[in-house]
Amino acid sequence: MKQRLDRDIIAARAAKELKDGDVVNLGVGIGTLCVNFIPPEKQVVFHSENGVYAFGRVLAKGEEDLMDLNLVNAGGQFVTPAPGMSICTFADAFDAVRTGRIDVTVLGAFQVSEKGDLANVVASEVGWIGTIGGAMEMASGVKKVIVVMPHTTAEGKPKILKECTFPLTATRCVDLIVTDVAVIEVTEEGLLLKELAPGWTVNEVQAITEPKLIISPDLKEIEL
Amino acid sequence: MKQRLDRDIIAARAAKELKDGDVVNLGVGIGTLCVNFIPPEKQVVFHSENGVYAFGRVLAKGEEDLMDLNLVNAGGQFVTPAPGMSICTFADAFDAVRTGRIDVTVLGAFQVSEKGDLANVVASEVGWIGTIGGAMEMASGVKKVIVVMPHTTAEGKPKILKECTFPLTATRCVDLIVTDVAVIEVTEEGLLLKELAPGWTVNEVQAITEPKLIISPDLKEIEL
Amino acid sequence: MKNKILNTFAEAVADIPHGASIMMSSWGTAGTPFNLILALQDHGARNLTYISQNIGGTHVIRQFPDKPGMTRYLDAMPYILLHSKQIKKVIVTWGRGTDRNPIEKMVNSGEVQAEIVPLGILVERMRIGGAGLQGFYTTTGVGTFYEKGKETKVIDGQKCILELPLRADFGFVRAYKADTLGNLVYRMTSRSINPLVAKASTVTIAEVDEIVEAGELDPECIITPGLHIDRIVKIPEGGLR
Amino acid sequence: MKNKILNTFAEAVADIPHGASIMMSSWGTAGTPFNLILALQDHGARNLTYISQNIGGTHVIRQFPDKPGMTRYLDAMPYILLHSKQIKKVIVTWGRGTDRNPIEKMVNSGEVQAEIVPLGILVERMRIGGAGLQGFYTTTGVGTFYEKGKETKVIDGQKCILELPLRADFGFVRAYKADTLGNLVYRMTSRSINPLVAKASTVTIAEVDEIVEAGELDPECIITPGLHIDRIVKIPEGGLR
Repeated sequence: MKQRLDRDIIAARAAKELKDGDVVNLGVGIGTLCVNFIPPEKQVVFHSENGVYAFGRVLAKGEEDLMDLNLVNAGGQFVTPAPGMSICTFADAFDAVRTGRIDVTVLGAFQVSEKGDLANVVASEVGWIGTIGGAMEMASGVKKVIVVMPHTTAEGKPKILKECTFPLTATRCVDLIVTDVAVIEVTEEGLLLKELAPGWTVNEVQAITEPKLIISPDLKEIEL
Repeated sequence: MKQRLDRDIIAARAAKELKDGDVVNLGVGIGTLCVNFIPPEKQVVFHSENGVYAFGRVLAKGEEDLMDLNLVNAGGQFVTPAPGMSICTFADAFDAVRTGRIDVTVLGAFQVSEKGDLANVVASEVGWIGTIGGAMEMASGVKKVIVVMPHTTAEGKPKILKECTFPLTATRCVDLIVTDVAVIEVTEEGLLLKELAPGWTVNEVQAITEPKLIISPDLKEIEL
Repeated sequence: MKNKILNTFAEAVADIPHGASIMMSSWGTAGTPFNLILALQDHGARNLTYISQNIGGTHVIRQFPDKPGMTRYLDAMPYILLHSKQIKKVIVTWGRGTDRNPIEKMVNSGEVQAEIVPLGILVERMRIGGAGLQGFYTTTGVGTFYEKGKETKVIDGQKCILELPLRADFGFVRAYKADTLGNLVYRMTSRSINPLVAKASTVTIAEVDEIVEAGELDPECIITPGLHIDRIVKIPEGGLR
Repeated sequence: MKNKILNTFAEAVADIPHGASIMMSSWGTAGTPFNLILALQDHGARNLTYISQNIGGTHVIRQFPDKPGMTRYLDAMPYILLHSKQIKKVIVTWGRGTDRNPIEKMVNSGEVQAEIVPLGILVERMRIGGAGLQGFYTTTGVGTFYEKGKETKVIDGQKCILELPLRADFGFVRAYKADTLGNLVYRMTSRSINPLVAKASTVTIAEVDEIVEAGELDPECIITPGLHIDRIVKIPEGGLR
């Protein structure tokens, strides 16, 4: 089995999409790791739907002294404040999401379709009694939606499909997919394969992707 | 022509209805005068729909030094702060009105019907292009609605009618009417005449009131 | 002056009847009214409808099981009301059970009903409940499983879903400071949905770290105006904070 | 870092096209963006839709005609845009003209259209515009002339009126301080509808007394998070404040 990119590399590649001045919402999982890959010359302002604009990094084990029980992100993780932080309610935070004031969201997914449909909520069809969270608003309200995920399921099945089989979070919302083997843009014409993980070929990626990929004329090895 | 109560006396009588701890919204006109007739042992907290809870009295000419261009009531008058004042937006202020968090409103009227319908907004039928303001929300959202007004129009016509002829602000909303000749409660059975201005008789008040008045067994001279 | 200050949480929840609806924040350690939850368990009202983001909120706490005091919070999370069989319905966005939280089992057995709502819709339903409005339209969820069975309407060319307000008979609020008029300030993201709960509840009860005289809080920085608050209890020495 | 700070009001309004919608507060001296109004008059965009509480807001000022500086405010009220024939439609709650304000004449002659909305509905339409929602139901106005021609629906046994969101292409905001991220604080009732305008506008421009570095404002007391603000201009010496 070929080497796949690890979670940090996926996060670093997604973080490259974040531009100076962007307001960004990071989903729990690989998404939250992006904060570690923002170069100092770039100012990215993080927003979280639990009511905080401009916060810093997620605190890890061993940093208990820095943790404030009153300051958490949407994933319930303890975070640091950043200069210019402001606090609001959940309702106010979602106002910003629905009115398009968030530039980018980086979130995980169970499945993405070739039209950019996203499946990443837990409805009863998936298991449990259901867990939706803020994903529906993020996916449909944020200007640019980046999905970060392994290219295939634990069983090796494709997660990029012609049609999602899991319950949809939102339709036609995904702009870019960063996986552990490729970077794929969702375009009007279909899925555009833009970058490959080191050592991977077009055919190898196509083999684990259900829809037919369009190959970018500028196809290259993944760059961080 | 008999002596009628002046604006201050009407306001003082309406103020008697305000209980310790009440949250009160005062309409522009006679309403705002009520603040001058709250005895010191009674704490009444004033709310205004332009986003202020707990403010003091309206400043008058000659008090320019105390005026803050940034602190006005819903009538645009300069007011003083009171201990515990808090500021919010117009939208937040109306949330409190519609959810029944305001105990009493004292406002003026063009007309009141015997069922307690209120007409006090300026729709195009009345003249001008229209001026509605916050009266519709106050009349339908506040727990107790007290109307303060002259008993008759400038032309001597009744303002208390079987049916309002002016556009309605809200239906069946008025609880008490304090005029320059009487205090009248709106009950399920009809209008209950409770108090008379000094020197006025039941017949004299009935003569300038369109609907038939019910006479309270406890009818008395107006008390402040 | 109306006295809103009570001495104990037991008094503050004493009149909550069986069948009442209760709204509160539950986002881990940040802004959850732990002391009122414990008092409600002691009080024992049953057949409650529970409205919050979460039924549990253990995710923060599970990250740092060794953080001092965390076990105390785990034992005061809303799911303890499931263990004491007090809840008949939950309206939340996160319905996931954990080893301590029996929600999955109770829903699957039909003992508890669950209504799972997208988070942005959930908090907006609370907001319009607290605004005294009767419904709103949103495009969130259109084209997804969430639309199923929902009333829809096309507005300005867009298909929208009708959502109804959420209000509760009792609201539990966790704030930082209250003044004697009931004005509240919060701390950081412990603000959470607490200001929404304050407005959307018929009787709102706040647990706070500190009570100050009216006039001591900055008028510009008060988040919840006192008129939304009915009862205030200061968290005593040894209470959860 | 994204620079939101501009040097002049002229630059800040330079791209407002003919036919644009503009939202702002107008409640006398408290919170009206006088300097942006003057800049918009100089700029000259026509066929504007004006959305505010008032078309004028002279009531405060008329009470105290002798207060120093008041004439300066009178000459920067929104109605000056009527004199310069820039407005084709107003959406307000107070439509009353005065000797200085020609709104009555212009509406009666058909030169300007007026939509007069109950104040609570008006500000809630702005709020849901700023919340990215598509409509709401209210019982306000039911049984009155306001109901005429409105779509209604019975919800939970109550007849309700459907109201649609208000958004604007440009929002003029009057705030006290801004930080470099665009976070805003206001002063007393000058807060007014300014935070609603900030959210309900595609391009939001703030005029402020002071600009400070990010981090200098208290995170708990910021009323408008910076992500709603696109342009900031500090009121210069001699500007209206």
